[in-house]
Amino acid sequence: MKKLINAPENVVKEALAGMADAHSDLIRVHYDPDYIVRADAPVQGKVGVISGGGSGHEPMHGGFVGKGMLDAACPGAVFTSPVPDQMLAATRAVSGGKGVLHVVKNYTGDVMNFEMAAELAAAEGIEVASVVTNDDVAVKDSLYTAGRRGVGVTVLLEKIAGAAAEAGADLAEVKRIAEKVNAQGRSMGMALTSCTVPHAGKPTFELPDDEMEIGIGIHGEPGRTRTKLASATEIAEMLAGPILEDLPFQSGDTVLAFVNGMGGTPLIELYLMYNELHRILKGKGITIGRRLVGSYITSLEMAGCSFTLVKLDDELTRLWDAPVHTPALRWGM
Amino acid sequence: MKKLINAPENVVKEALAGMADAHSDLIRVHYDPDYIVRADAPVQGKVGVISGGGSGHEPMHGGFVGKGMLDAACPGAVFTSPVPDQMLAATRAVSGGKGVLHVVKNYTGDVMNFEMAAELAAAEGIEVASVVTNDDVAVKDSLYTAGRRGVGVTVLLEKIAGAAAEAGADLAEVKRIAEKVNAQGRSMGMALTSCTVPHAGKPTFELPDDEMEIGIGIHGEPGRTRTKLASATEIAEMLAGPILEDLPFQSGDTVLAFVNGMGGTPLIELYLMYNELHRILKGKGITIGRRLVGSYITSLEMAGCSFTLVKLDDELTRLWDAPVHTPALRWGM
Amino acid sequence: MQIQAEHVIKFVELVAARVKEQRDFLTQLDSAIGDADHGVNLDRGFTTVLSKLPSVADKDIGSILKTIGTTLVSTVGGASGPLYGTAFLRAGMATADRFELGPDDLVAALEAALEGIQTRGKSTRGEKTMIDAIAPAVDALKAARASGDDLVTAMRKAVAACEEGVKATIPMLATKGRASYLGERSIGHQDPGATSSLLMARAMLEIVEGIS
Amino acid sequence: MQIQAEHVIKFVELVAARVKEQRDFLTQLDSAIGDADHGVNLDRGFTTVLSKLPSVADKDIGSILKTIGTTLVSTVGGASGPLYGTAFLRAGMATADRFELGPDDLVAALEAALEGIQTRGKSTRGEKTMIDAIAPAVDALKAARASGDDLVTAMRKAVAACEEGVKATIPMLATKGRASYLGERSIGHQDPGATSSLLMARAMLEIVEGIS
Ligand SMILES: Nc1ncnc2c1ncn2[C@@H]1O[C@H](COP(=O)(O)OP(=O)(O)O)[C@@H](O)[C@H]1O
Ligand SMILES: Nc1ncnc2c1ncn2[C@@H]1O[C@H](COP(=O)(O)OP(=O)(O)O)[C@@H](O)[C@H]1O
Ligand SMILES: [Mg+2]
Ligand SMILES: [Mg+2]
Ligand SMILES: [Mg+2]
Ligand SMILES: [Mg+2]
Repeated sequence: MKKLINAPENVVKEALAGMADAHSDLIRVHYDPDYIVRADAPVQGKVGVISGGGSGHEPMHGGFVGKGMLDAACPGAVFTSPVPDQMLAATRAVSGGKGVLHVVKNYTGDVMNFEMAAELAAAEGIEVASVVTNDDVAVKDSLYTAGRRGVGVTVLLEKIAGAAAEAGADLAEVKRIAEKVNAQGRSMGMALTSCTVPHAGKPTFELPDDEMEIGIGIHGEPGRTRTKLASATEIAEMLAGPILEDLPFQSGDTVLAFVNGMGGTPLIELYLMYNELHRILKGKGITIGRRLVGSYITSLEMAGCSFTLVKLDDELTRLWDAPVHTPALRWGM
Repeated sequence: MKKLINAPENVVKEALAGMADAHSDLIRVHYDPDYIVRADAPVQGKVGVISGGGSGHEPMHGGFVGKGMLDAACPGAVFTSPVPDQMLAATRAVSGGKGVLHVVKNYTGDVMNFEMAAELAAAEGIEVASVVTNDDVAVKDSLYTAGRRGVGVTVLLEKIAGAAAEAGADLAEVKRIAEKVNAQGRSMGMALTSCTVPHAGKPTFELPDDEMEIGIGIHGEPGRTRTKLASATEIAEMLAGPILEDLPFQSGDTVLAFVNGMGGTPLIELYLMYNELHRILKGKGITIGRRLVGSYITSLEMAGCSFTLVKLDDELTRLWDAPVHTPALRWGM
Repeated sequence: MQIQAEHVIKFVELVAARVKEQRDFLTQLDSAIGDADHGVNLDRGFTTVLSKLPSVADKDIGSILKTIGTTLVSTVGGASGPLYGTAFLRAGMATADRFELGPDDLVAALEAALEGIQTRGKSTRGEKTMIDAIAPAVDALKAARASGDDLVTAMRKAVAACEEGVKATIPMLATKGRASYLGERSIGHQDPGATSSLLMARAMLEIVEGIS
Repeated sequence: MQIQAEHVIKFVELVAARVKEQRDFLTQLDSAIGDADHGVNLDRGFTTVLSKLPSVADKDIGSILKTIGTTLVSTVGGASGPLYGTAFLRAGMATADRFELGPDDLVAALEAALEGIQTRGKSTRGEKTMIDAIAPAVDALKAARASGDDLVTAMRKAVAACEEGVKATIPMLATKGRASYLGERSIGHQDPGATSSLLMARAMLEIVEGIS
């Protein structure tokens, strides 16, 4: 296992300490229970927006704490949902009297832990609403299963819902907007290599030199299919095709396009993939109104990428453009 | 070779096309000769600041073109210095009547190609000054050798000199400031894995599972020594030690600390390494006044990191804080 | 035969030891159809539970079980944290203020635990989860008791059923938990949560055998 | 024996073909002590040169060589682009307006080329670069001519010296170019640029042998 770490069990805490010092103007880190919170929390009269999940997806979520995005983030152990204690403490820390929105990725663990925290917070008199992201079209959906995973849409939703909260929207309104982003967003990802969970010490899966995984999750879960390596053009089709069909996205639509790196993918490849996505969408009469290219929701050092598309309207575009100032996303201030 | 690419010979052009579309508000891309230029170039009455080098180090340099940083960047083939035609065309494109500064990393190829371009530009009546970065303490320096490589300081210098140019400084002044950053900056890097040049198709060097390279360059050049894997704490000492001794940095100094990922390193590890660096500097009575943590000067998908320290004074701090708006670095606007 | 608070504590100590032994194996099972953390998660949780035990050693069984449950909820995370945590909490509620349990009290506590998992997980049998190990075990235990078996015999039958249940997860298509994302590819792998449940069932049998 | 424009063109075509054949080998040498691009760089450059040749086929030797030089400068990049580019440019200046060259004109052109490389590269012998292949070759060529050898014989001696020069780079400590960053670790590896220079020297010998 080749990693820049000390003992596996200290990875999360040591990285948090680094974040705390590197971004002391924006965030504070609380330990035991662990959470990252806006330096000026709680902001009175503002809906608090919090999220959380396993670590190993950096900058998500901690890197999105700051003005115009998240009020707090709860980092679990690597790839493991955080525990209710963290979410409850974070909920209290950001509660400014207008309620708190929990942004939850649809994984059984995340959903259950956030549910328990929401029950406890409600018992303390804090109004909590939840939105669950489930945008991964690689997973077959059905009423009888755990449903789809929450992936790339989560980042975009946190930005957009965060902007709504910052602008003073009430809890129902922030939740409505968050649900709209999720409803209008779809994602799919792929991996060229596996990742290694520090505690496990060896790659989660073995991928031969000439194969890749299509429809991968962000936890080194195996994907939809394993296939021979293909060109960037072919991979882009494999990812964009199922996304476009699913919503479906149509000619005339304007989208927010997000090309995301899985952690071990160099930026030059992400721009190349963005070029492929751009070409595909153009061919279908779909306009890229806004875009984000970079490694924002990662899977440790996994090489690979994901595409996310969210159908834009004026409201979402305006909220996307609103100023944001966090460790990982910043514009307008 | 596992990469998100099509034909190796098209990687640079296809990635440029992606950048051009993703950042059309900030930059324009010119092909044959290839260069990336600020959308509003040439800015009349402003010193033009350009840089360039082999591709494969993204976001450097193209990602630093925009307001408050570079006016143009010349991307060569992967890990290969660009050619004088590119630098000459870029110099013309950014020439606003106050001269042009060439920011050159100290590699024989880069130096010679920029030199030829500067001769040609001068022949056309454009005033050109050059600054050569050579901050890599891993390389033993001597009057009789090619000297040290330009690495991490280049990024910080481009930001700071770019801010001076944006604020209206003349060519001599921009050059003075650039040289100050280089003189006060030192770097050292390490690799956990090799990278693979697309055209070569296989890793530049073989690194056994239990070894790492210390003192690596940014082109997959082998480093100073190969040694057994070590903990983050030990690696941080191996990098920070030679940097601190070299300038030397002293108790009471305030520094700009830059923890850089080599392309395949996840952000969680960079924050963890930043935490180590912070601890070391604190122990020596050195204050981190400003910092940058992320993958900004990379070596394709290489896993590893580098540290760069620049001794700060009021002038450099002010210029670092000045607004910047480029694809990869943005604040204050 | 009566079960005392000390037996509950011995049981949890044994589970903690077994989890540590089986940590890598459980994590490996979770690599195949999950995210390679099940053993690590449980080990973190039960290690913390061990450190809490001294403070509740003189408490009633219900309090001990509730402390174990809240500790698991607070430290395990993932899916198994809330599920096993809820199981211990519910068992604790079923045994509130009790310093001794008879065989049928134990059965009732286990039934409450299973129900807790099903409610929290919104899941049922046949979805390739820990329920496919626990539910057949509880069924077998009840049936054996109803037919007059003593607790040890009944518990042996329960562990046998549990083993069958774990094996039965192999050919199943997962519809809940992380393995469900794999669809057809989840078939052919043993569920990690079912496997850790079997580990607990075996530990319980060992303790019960020790009492008699 | 006279060298005509067509021979220069044949020479460059032969170099382009050999560079393509040896591309991976040159790149591999550059992996060991450089950045794994020397073969790729030269191949890109000489492939473009080939496409430019038709447009200068009827020009004088000086113009042909200058076109080759500027094309190399414009397409190779790295260290070898300006170096080989300057070499051809200087050789072109030494042969301006000439449609035929005698043996001593060729020697003069090669001397000019070497000087160009040294000036551009601020380098000299013994630094583990292409100069360690070219300089001994030029020396041997001059010495052979001075002792009365015909061009073919002299060129054979030059190629032999060039081969020795390439071998001699192996134990050298690099002080210029990318290999210098390696310090002591550069010892034991053959210089890629010296190797490509030998390839060109051999091509030149082949052409000269073909003329006589
Ligand atoms: N909805 C559910 N109901 C019951 N058990 C479940 C459910 N979801 C997951 N599980 C169990 O949890 C186990 C995985 O636990 P663990 O790896 O610790 O959590 P995570 O999946 O969050 O990483 C699965 O093997 C399965 O037995
Ligand atoms: N200063 C110099 N003078 C002469 N030759 C040099 C010098 N620097 C480098 N070289 C030659 O250039 C070769 C490397 O060329 P190439 O790989 O194309 O460029 P780069 O080193 O920029 O990647 C070296 O093997 C060496 O022979
Ligand atoms: Mg997990
Ligand atoms: Mg090169
Ligand atoms: Mg798991
Ligand atoms: Mg090279």
